[in-house]
Amino acid sequence: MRKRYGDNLWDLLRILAAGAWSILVGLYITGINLIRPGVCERYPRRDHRPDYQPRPGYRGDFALLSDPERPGGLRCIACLQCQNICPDQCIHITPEGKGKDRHPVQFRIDTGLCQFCWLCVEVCPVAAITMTPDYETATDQPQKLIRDLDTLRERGRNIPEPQRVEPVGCVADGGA
Amino acid sequence: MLSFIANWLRDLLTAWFQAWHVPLVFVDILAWIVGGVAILILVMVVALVFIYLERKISGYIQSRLGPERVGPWGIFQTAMDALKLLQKEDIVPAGADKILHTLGPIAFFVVGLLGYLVIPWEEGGTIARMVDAHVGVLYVLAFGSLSVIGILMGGWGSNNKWSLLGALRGAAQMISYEVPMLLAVVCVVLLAGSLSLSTIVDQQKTLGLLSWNLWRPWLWLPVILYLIAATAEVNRTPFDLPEAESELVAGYHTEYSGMKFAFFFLAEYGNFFLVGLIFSVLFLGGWSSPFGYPDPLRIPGVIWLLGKATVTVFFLMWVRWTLPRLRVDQLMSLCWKVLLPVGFLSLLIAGTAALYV
Amino acid sequence: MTWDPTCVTEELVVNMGPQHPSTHGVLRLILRLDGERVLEVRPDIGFLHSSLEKIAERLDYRQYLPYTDRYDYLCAMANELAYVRAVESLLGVEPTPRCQWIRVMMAEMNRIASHLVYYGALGMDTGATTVFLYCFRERERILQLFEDASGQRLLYHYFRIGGLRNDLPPGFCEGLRSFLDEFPRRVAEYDALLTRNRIFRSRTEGVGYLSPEAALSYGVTGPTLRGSGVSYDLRRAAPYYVYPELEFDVPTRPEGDVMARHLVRQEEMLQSVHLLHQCLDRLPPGEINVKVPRKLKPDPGEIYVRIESPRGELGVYLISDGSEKPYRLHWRAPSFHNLQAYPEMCQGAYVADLVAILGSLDIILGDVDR
Amino acid sequence: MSEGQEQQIASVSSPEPLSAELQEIAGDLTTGGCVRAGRPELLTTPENLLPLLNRLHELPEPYSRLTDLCGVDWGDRVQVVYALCRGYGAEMVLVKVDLPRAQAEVPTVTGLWQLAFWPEREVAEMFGVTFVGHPNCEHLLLPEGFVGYPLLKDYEYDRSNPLLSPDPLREDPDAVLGGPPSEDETGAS
Repeated sequence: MRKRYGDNLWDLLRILAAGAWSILVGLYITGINLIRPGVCERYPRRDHRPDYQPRPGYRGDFALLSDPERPGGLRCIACLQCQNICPDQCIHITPEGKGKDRHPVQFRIDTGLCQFCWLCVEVCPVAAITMTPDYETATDQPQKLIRDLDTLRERGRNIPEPQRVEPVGCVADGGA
Repeated sequence: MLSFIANWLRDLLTAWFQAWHVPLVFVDILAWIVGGVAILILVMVVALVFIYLERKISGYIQSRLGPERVGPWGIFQTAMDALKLLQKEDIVPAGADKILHTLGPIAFFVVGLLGYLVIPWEEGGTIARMVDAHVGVLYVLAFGSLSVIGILMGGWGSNNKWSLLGALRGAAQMISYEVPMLLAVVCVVLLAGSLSLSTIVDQQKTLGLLSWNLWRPWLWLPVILYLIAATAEVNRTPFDLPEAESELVAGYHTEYSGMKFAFFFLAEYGNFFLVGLIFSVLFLGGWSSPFGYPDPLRIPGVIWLLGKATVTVFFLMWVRWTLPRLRVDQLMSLCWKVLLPVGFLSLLIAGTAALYV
Repeated sequence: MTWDPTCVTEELVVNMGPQHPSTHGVLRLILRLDGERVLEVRPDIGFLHSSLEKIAERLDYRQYLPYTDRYDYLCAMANELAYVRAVESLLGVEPTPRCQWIRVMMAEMNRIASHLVYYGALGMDTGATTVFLYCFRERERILQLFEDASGQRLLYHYFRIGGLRNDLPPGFCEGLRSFLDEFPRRVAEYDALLTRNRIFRSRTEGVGYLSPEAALSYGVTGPTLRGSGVSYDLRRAAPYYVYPELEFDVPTRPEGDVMARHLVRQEEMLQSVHLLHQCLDRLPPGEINVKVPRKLKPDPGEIYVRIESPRGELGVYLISDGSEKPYRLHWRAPSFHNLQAYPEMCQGAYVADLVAILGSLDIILGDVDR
Repeated sequence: MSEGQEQQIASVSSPEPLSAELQEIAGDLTTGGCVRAGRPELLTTPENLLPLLNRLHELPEPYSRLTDLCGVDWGDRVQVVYALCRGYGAEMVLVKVDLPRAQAEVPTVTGLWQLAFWPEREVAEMFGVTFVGHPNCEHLLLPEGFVGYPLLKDYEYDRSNPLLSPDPLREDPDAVLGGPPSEDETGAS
């Protein structure tokens, strides 16, 4: 199956000429790209570009939205739906109170386990939990990956409107 | 300019040594040491600069940015990388031949440096002048082919199968491509009638750009031949088989880290630049100005030489980031079945030209 | 060539991987070499085994969906499509027309993105590093569109059982159209830079031959099978969603070598562009979601769903016992079966060919090991 | 419209009787069979497996292509499922073999299709099925020396198994991290 070079002189010359031409074409293409402006941009590190926003809808770090009227200052009613649906079981909520006063006293999300699947945001009946566009979550210490109630509350304070997409099929009513 | 400084230094030293009644032979020894150190520094700087350039150029070719974090436009990136390599632990794999493992990069590096001794930096500015006057071309080729020993030492001494494969590939490749490279250079030697690099440059200096060997049609085949063979000699894509990273991890320097790896890396770029230098000397008029002799712009010859070598190196970098790699059997058949006959053919053409043109 | 009987050569047994630059993940190949010649290749897999099938038995239908992204991470949309289609079939739910069109669109975009990675990686394997970055440049535009739509760039979790996470965002269609207009020109550029390059051709032509009979016996599917001259594409053979209404070719090449598989994938990217143009032209308005119960409890039963993923036939065998969790979920992973044919292709190859052949198989170790 | 799309929407839980063609050629070798969502399923015994597969192979339009092989644990029995396709088409039949848990043995089909080598090894290590005649049935995905059959329903995750190194952070985060994180340790906003 293998091509054998040099079986006959004319073939060899033809192959050499075609090969040289293909190499020149390749050089032309890379040359053009050398002159063309690059498409990469510098990684938007927070300390370099604090105003950089990822594309809209990006699923980043978590936040709990605030509601000053409610106990704990949060919208969250500690219904544990997010904790239950989380495929990675990375949400741990300690609820307190009954009925309308029910609120979380601890709300821990281990973002090291989280796969940012958005199911918890989708399932929340009061749109209390959301994902911010914050993309710089890398750290060298695993305990820094755990978000607790205060961190989440602090983040949520800066978000005026819940970042939510339109309702989706799987949270429609009906069924058991 | 260089020879002016050198002569001035030499006169100064001679005067001092005479004043202090030191035998004058020490002046020569000192001059050799200074020359050697200068070359060492030059190679270091050149390697750093060209590693940076390579990264930047490859970045631009690939629509990227290249290094740009350390310093403005990232110019300190390679220096920082070198520092990082200095700090790194020197790991010798278990079962490795420690002596060979250590000697490999050193041999590779030293041999890479030696070629610089006979480069005519400017008119009369060669460090090993006597060597160059007689056998400069031979010397360069001889030491160029010695670098295979460093590769073999490193590859064998690492006690790693990938390294061994890489080293054997390297040996086969560098010895094979020595032949077409030699044939290409012999064509130039035939026309110049001298084995001295300085004479070859002298022959191309009179009309500046126009008298370059590059423009002589009977030397076009050697030009292509030399570029191909020299790329293979310095193991760069499309001939980077000894270190083919997608096949052999990193080839003969798989097991190297820290300073030893840095030696391999620096020497590789040192060799690479040497190829550029020799190409400029052989075909691009070396230190001579492209605008005629003497230089109407009064730019020192060494600048012209470095500039021409840089252009050559840039071209080879461009080629590197364009082409895929050959396979080992294709590499050999290219050498022995294509380049060697072409080399003889070009020798015939150049010989005829030397007789009748 | 004369053979010196006193010269004794030794066979070399080399471990290629699990950490090796071009095994495309954590694949270990045990090689027996005679110099540069390969005598035997034995793939050793399982380094990325993540018990995906067992995880499914512990999660409910909805929770498992994000995991499907993780298993063949270069074509997450195709995995989601297969899984969602299986669950919807179990539930007896049919997605709305718009949803079907969007799903097909996403799957085709993901096919382009996946093939681009393949294309660049094959260039990388043969030593041409630049085309890899060019491919990633184009792939980036698809990923940005995915990010706009789903919020993530690689592991989308965009499909939902009964619909989609959200409708297409504003500007999506325009962005896709401008990409589609430009992309064929880029493919021509790659073609000139890599495919027509003499060195690349000599590295790939006649290398890694797989006969159609062997391909069928090994269960090789996808572009690898079509590179052996068998025109088998599930989008044609068992069309799903809106594929029957779409017009496209199934490119095949008879040569069965690395170059044939390469050309098939190159042509497939252009066919996907063609498909996407049709999708954009005919995308119907309307709802994207159908109502499904909050607790998904399909009746006991089973379903075997197959789709054409960029790597080949992707099958989901899903058994329900009437509870909230799948009773058994089995993935028919295309890379798993394609990789099995690898030793067959490597007969008489050089070390350098191994890498090119592996690249042309386009395996994803997450897909092989599951 | 061909087999793939069509009847999957039709209920998968209500099987229909087999077609006459399949009933005729496979009837005596099967212990049961039905058509579910347009896809025939044949249930057979280990002894009858190879004859049945051969017979399917000898049809005028043969089911000659094995595309998939997997196992299912039904609690009391283990089932090996062979998915066969017809020619170059996509028409598919599932052949299922029921094996007792205690002695799960089935003849290998590696002699018929090269495809079966790896999937059979996978089923063997995941379900404890012995494929009689398989040339090399060692562990494929799991590490060597692995004990247990993970895809069986009663498989217990063995924490003492050194081959299964659990993630300590996940097992007991407080022990690793030293209690709940304090204010300044949690991620910066």
